[in-house]
Amino acid sequence: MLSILIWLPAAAALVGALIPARRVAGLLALGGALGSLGITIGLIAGYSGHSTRLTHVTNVDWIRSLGIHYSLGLDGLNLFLVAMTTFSFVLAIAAANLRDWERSRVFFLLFALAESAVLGTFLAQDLALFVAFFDLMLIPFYLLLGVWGGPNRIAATLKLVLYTFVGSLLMLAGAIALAVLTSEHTGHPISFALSTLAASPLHKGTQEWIFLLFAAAFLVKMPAFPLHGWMPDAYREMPVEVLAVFSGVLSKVGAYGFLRIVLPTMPAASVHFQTPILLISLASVIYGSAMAFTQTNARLIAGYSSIAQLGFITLGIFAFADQGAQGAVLQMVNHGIVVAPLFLIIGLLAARAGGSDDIRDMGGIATRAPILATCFLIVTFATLAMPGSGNFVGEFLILLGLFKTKMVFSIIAFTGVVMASVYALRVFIRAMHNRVGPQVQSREISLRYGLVLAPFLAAIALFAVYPQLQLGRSEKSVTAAIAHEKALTQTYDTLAGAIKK
Amino acid sequence: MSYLIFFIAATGTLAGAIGVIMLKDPFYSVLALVVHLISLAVLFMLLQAEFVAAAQVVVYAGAVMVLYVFVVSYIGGQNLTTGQGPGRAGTLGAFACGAALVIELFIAVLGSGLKAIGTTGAHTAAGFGNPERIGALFLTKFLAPFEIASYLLLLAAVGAVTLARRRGGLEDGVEDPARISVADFMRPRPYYTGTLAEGFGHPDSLSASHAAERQERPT
Amino acid sequence: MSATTAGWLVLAAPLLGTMITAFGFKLLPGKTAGWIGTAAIAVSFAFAIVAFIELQAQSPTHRELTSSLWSITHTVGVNANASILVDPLSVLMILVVAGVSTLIHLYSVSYLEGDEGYVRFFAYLNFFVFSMLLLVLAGNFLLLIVGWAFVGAASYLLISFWYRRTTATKAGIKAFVINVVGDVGLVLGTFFIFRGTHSLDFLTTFHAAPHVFAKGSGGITAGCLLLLVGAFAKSAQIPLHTWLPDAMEGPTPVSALIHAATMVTAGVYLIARMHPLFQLAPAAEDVGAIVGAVTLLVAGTIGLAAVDIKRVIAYSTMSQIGYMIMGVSAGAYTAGLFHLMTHAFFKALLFMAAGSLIGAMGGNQSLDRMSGMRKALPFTFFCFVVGGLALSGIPPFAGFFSKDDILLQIGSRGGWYWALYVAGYAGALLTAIYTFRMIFRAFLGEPCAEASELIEHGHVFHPEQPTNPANGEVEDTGVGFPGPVHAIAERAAPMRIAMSLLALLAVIGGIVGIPKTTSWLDKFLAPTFADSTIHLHPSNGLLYFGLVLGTVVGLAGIGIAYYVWVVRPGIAPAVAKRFGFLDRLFVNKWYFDELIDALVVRPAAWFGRFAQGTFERLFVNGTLVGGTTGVVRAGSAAVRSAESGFVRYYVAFVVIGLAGIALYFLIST
Amino acid sequence: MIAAAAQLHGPHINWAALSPLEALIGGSVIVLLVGLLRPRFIREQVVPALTVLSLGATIGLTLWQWHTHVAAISGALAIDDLALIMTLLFAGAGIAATLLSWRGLAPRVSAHGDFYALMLGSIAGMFVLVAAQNIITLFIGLELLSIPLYVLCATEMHRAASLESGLKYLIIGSVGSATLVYGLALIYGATGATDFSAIAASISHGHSSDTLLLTGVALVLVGLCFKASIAPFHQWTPDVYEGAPTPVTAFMAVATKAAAFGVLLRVLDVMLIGERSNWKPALAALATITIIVGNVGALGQASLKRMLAYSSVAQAGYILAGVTVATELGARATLLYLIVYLLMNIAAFAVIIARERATPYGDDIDAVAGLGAESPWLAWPLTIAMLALAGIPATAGFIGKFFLISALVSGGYTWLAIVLVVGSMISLAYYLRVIAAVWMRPAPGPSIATAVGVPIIAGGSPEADVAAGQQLELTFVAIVFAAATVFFGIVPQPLFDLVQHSAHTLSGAL
Amino acid sequence: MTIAWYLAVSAIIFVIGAAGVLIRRNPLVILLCLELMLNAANLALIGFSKMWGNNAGQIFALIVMVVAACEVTVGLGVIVAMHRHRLPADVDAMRELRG
Repeated sequence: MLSILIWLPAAAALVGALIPARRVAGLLALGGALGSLGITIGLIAGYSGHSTRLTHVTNVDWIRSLGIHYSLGLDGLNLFLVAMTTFSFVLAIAAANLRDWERSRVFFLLFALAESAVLGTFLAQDLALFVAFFDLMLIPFYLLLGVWGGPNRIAATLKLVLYTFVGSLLMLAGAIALAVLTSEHTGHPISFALSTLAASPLHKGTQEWIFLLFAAAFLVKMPAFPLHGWMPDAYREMPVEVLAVFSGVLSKVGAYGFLRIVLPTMPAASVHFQTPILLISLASVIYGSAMAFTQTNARLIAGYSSIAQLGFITLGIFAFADQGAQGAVLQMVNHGIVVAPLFLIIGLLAARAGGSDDIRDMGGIATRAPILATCFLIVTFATLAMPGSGNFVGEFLILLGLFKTKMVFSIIAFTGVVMASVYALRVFIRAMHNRVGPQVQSREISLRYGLVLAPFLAAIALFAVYPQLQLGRSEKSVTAAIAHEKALTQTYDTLAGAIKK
Repeated sequence: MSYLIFFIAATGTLAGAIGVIMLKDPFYSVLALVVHLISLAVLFMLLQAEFVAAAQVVVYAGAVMVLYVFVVSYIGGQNLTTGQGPGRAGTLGAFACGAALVIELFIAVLGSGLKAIGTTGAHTAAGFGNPERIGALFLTKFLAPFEIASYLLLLAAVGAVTLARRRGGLEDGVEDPARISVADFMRPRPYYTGTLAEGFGHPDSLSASHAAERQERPT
Repeated sequence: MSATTAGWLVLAAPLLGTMITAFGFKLLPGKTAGWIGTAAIAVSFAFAIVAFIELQAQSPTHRELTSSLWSITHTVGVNANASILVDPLSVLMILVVAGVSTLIHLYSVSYLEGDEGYVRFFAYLNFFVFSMLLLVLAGNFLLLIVGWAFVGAASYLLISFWYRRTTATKAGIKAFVINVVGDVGLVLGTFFIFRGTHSLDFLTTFHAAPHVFAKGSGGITAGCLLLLVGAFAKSAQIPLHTWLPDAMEGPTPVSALIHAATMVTAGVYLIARMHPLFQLAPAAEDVGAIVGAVTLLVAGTIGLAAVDIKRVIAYSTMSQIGYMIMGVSAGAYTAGLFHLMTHAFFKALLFMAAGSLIGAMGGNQSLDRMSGMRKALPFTFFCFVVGGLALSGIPPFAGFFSKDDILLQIGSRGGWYWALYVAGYAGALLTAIYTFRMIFRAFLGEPCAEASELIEHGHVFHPEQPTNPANGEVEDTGVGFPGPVHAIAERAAPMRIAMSLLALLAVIGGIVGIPKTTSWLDKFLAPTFADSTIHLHPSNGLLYFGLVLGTVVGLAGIGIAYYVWVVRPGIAPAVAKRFGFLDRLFVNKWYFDELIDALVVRPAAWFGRFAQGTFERLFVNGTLVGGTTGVVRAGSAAVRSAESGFVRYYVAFVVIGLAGIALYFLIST
Repeated sequence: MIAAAAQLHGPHINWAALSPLEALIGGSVIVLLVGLLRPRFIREQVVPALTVLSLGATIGLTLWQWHTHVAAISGALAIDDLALIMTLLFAGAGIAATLLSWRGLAPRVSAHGDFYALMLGSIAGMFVLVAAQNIITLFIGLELLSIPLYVLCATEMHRAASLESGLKYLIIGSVGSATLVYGLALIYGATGATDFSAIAASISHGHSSDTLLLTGVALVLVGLCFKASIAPFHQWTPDVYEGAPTPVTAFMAVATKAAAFGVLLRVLDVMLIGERSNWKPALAALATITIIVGNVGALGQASLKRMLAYSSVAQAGYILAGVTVATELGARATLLYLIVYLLMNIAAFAVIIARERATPYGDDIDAVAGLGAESPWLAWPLTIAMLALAGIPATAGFIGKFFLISALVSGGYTWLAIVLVVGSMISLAYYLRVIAAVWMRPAPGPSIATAVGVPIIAGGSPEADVAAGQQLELTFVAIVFAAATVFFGIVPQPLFDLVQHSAHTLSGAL
Repeated sequence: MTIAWYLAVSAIIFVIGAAGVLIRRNPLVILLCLELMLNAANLALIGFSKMWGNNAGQIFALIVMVVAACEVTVGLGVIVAMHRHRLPADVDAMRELRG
């Protein structure tokens, strides 16, 4: 079942790549993505968050000699991330279908491959498999950026790939070390199954350096301050359709990795590094926001804003409080379904501002495009986590959880909320309002593109009024994921209290 | 007695070796090597390796050196222009690490815990190292190396032929001019072209001969 | 139908109106949208009345009805439903909000005539009313925050309704950001309270609070102070008030609705709603009261100096809300809400009148340009006077009773509250002065050009080239700019109707709370504040003294204004020169903008520039990227230079390596 | 005399076990003789065919002998899983190299027979080397491997570079073998034995840390590391790889390296296992240096062959790390990586050769620019090969690296694993550069495949007439090996089973 | 005469050979130097063979001789080929390949 979910897009696109007709490729890719989306919806409907058990488990030996299994599983943690992935990809591919690409068949093949890889990452229940998908994920994006990207894409690709692969190679080493040392520690034959690894944690000291390796990978992927050096170039050059999913979906993998891999397998280290990680996240929040309201390139504003958003998510995860984790997971999905349309809209704006992403070249676009303006407005409000949007619920929970465990961090983090309102509205106003820019021709969004954006807005609305849809299903798994840490921190606190007395 | 022979032979060996690397003219180097080889053979005799010594003299000082002499005379020991390359410092460095190496080897020999090194060697039965014994070994225990060595000789010969073959293997002149890289033509022909060079032939004669061949070949 | 059902329908009507106008924006011809919007709000008002009746039907002890439709979050201890709380307080609010809104919609039907964004305007306006009603009906903190933010957003949209005016967009973002600061305060306050009570639901929280929080304990005090931050930001109290005057960039009905009658009073509602919590945090209450007092004075002084007529009214709004905040913070809940209601009437009226006046001036708002409008705009003049008298607290107008009620209650608390009492009456004097300064300057004296045009040629003045009154930029009348039509009450029936009704209310509104005779409001709100621990029993002496003092002060103020601006027009500048320092202080609005700019905006901007210009370039790209690559490149160069092509060097490397390894092995023995 | 000869009994020779070697030697002789025939067809078509045939026979016989474990010719050679797997590897590389050079220039310059005979001889040498059981056989095997290669490097005699590389290789190679033989002499001196087992035994009895012995070990290590192109003895590699005819380069890059590591495994894990404690740190240090030097050197190389040469140095470092841990797991990882390495490199070289023949840019990176648009059937193999070399998942390279790292970690060499990872990070920079050229850059000019008639410049490909159409065998090789790379990246279990047993040979010592 | 003496001589010869490779530029002479190194090995082998009293060393020495011969042959072949293509007999001139 899950295998179908993962490989359907790639398969469909592969067929499309082999059929010589040009248009077919895109449509087939779209079809594959739609298929996955359908499956996902079925899964959501079928999933009741009554237990933490994995459902629809697939588990077969992949490399017996290394104890690596091809094992997939679905639970409250990844259910909605998968949904968000399939959803965003469907719409991004649809949007891509509205444009002509040279070598379109390769383009859509890579696009669909990307989807499969991402889905694999989210569903993998075996560390090695996760790592494999995690690395694999990057290749399609590397080519998509490098071949169909902007003028100085080559440099961007190099930066992007070096950064992220440096991270993931470190993680590779960490993963292997984790498995090998665990097997030596327990005396059982080596196995990369997450359940096995989580069952018998290593000594604290060992956990700690392995934790650092993983953290490097995930923080780069997010990206988190100060490891975001690759972000500006990549975001500037990527085709918006690709960028939409890249920023919307891939950035979540890092945060997800923390929840799925790091916290369960390395509790002691996670607790040990709680404060540093929180500091980094806080820095990401503030630095990202500050950058966002000084940038003039719309893509970069969105990019830095997602740095800030990912900072919030990490804060939530490392609050080690139920509310925080729940909020983080909710926020991952929300941010995904908000930032994707944001980038698509930025693409539309650029098209109306003489192809420039710079908000100084925009202005007054709303005059002839009220519908576009409304879409943008809604997305903007969601981006700045306005109460009433799902993002707000997410941020609310995150900060509430953080507030309970680390009050000071929470209070400082609120500055990020304020700054968000500044930069988000700044973009909206500079693009849509004020005097009409020199080479701006304002025209209404096309119907077909509107149909691409509509589902996003619908999803935003849905999560605004009924986030419980996800929260109810994810609660059990999420709380289970941070259970160790909660217990540890509480014992530490009690010990500290005892020592005080 | 053997002391005397040893010292004379050892001196000869070393002197030959130094001569090889010091003498300017390659021809003299070759001769120095011959000296070296012969005195080495004497040392082999002292170590009761008659057959090896004999082989040394016959094969080496005989055959191989002759080959050397031929080649040297063919190429001519042209005195080389001192282009760039390791200058004084380089040479000194070379000698430095050479010295380090030799010291290390001495340490290896002297520092060894083996008592035997201090002796004149094991007492060997008669016929130690005579052709019969060696031959027997070659046909029994060391048959494999022996056979392989013969095969190696064959291949070496083939290789040498391949390299030094008269017409460089360019039989079918499909695209001779192209085959010879332009670099060859851009390089100025040396002022003198000796009969030997003619004998070995160079591109012009090559292409000529091929032209002839092509006419012969029925199309 | 039950009260709660009515409550839900109160919410539904404007939302529906928004939907219709928003989705049908291409189809709605002419003023249809306006009428639809008005109708929606009227319906909502009707349901509000239903709710009122239904509530009264309940026994006084059972007048706190809640109803929830679905659960928004129900996880890890955070349970929030989409639930409303219908009790006297919220019903009073929805009555006021829906009622005033209806009239303002009616007014706008004509006022916005000819504007390219006509439909958009009513969509926004309906959305605002929906948000406001959501705010006051919310049954838990989450929904409250949602409504709180929605009104902020709606206010932003309406302030920068003429979005091609850079001044308007600037004002809009300013208002929004300051409101977000308020939201943050509200959310943080909620966190503090949630930490104690583990509930987001109002009633649960209020019942639990006394048991979990000791009176005056740190947690609850912090929580309430943060709630105050929210209240201040919404209600334009110092120091978070700077957005309100700029908000006058919006169309005048917007100012009337949002920035006079409804949204800005949300802070008052919040404090009243949270009174069980505030009563556990006396410190917070005192802070609120003092800030209110300071605000009412400061705003009054600025009102004296402002020349933009809408800003004058805006500052007076600030100061009036100062009264309310002071009141509810000091425990005079009913009085505060009473003043909230009456203020809604007469301030809306004043704004509408101002709108009409501005229409007559062809969009110009400067008092310096206006004079002698009385003949040109008799009806407007009449409304202005009524509103002004109500504002100045002249009996028997509505403002008189409500304001004096607040001050009475405060005075009756004794102690240092006397200071607030004095401040209150000082403020009353100021109020009277600036109100009538405005009226006299606009309507008395020689008719100005626009006035005479209207009187003689009988048509409203239109500037040949429309400009932005704020900065004089040239404009067209396309979308995003004000339309070509300038409406005045004298010509537009809907405006007249709305204004007359409000004028009526401004006159008789006080009837619900005439002390000693009709204390209907007290009785009505009693159930809500039954649990109040502050019991005030003002003495009759103080009551009568207050009534007299109020009257005297009001009349004195009007007298001063008359003397200065009508009898001896020359002395105003002289006085200004005489007290140059004060004049500058007032004209520059006590330098609050500059202060905030220096303390918040500049540092943030500097940090941003530093981050972008310096840090990003030097550290992130320079050190992290450049540094590592630099090292690698250097290594590469070294390796490749070692690869010199000299075979003898290669051999040398072999020999050296050999020597090294041999050495290692010898050492390792 | 006669009596002596009479009582002389020749050793028993296990012909069956030796059959692969016989196939090789016989094949080379036959090829040599057939190559002397006149008709062009025979020389250009039959001879390569015969070569492939004999290599195929070798493979067949190897499989026939699978799992035999005997000592042939009085213990001079051991036919065991290690040797047999290695033979498969060599033969595979040989077949590939034959196909790659089939219509190439080198065989034509050096009359075809000689060329292929030498190649087969060299393969025979590799067999002897990895099967050797005493130091004499080891030495002769090494020479039998090297000497034909010296010649092969120099075969494109019209190119100065080819001759230069040949001579350089010869000189440095001879220095290396001289060092090796001197070291072997010292070891012989220290132990008095020539058989590995006897040497190991005498080491385990007492004088294990004798200076004589250790110096010998040092010299032997240098001699072998040299063949495996371990820094700082790697410097011949880039020059020789660049100068030699590309098919020969491909052959050397995979086969020679494999042979060197095969014998390293045997020497270290069988003969010198007693010295483990002494040589492990040294090898670890060498591996570190090699990884760094190789990766760093490969950056910014314009010549693809040179880039691959440096990368092969780096890969040698990885493999050496596997040898270093001296555990059975390590040995297995080493073997597996050797196989993977073969697949990836052959694919890459096949494409390079194809472009050499099709474009005027030789092996410069411009030759592959815009390849993705021009001929995807070459572009994808190259891409896959590069990704595999970089160790991207779903390619065999990932599996190989994965296995190596886990072997290192479990062998207590985590820091070396980290070094390996850092090396791979650097390597991305140049592997991806190639991919970028293939997909993201336009073709620099009209390449010959598209527009015939571009003037041939020096160093460029003289085979202008060989257009893409005539490169079927190259495309075939590229695709086959790339496909194998991907296949084993997704279904690697067969490889693991393959190397599973081989290490048992050594495991006795380990 | 103890074996140590022979070994010392062989060590010196080995190093002389190595030094020769380092300082000479004529490939012919370099080949000779390689011969020297191999001969040094031979001397050591034979010395040890005497020391242990078994002939393996001598066998090895003979094999080394064969190998040396092969190297010389091929080496000379290359040199001749280079001369044929007018390449100077100077290893320092062989710098087309570098970097």
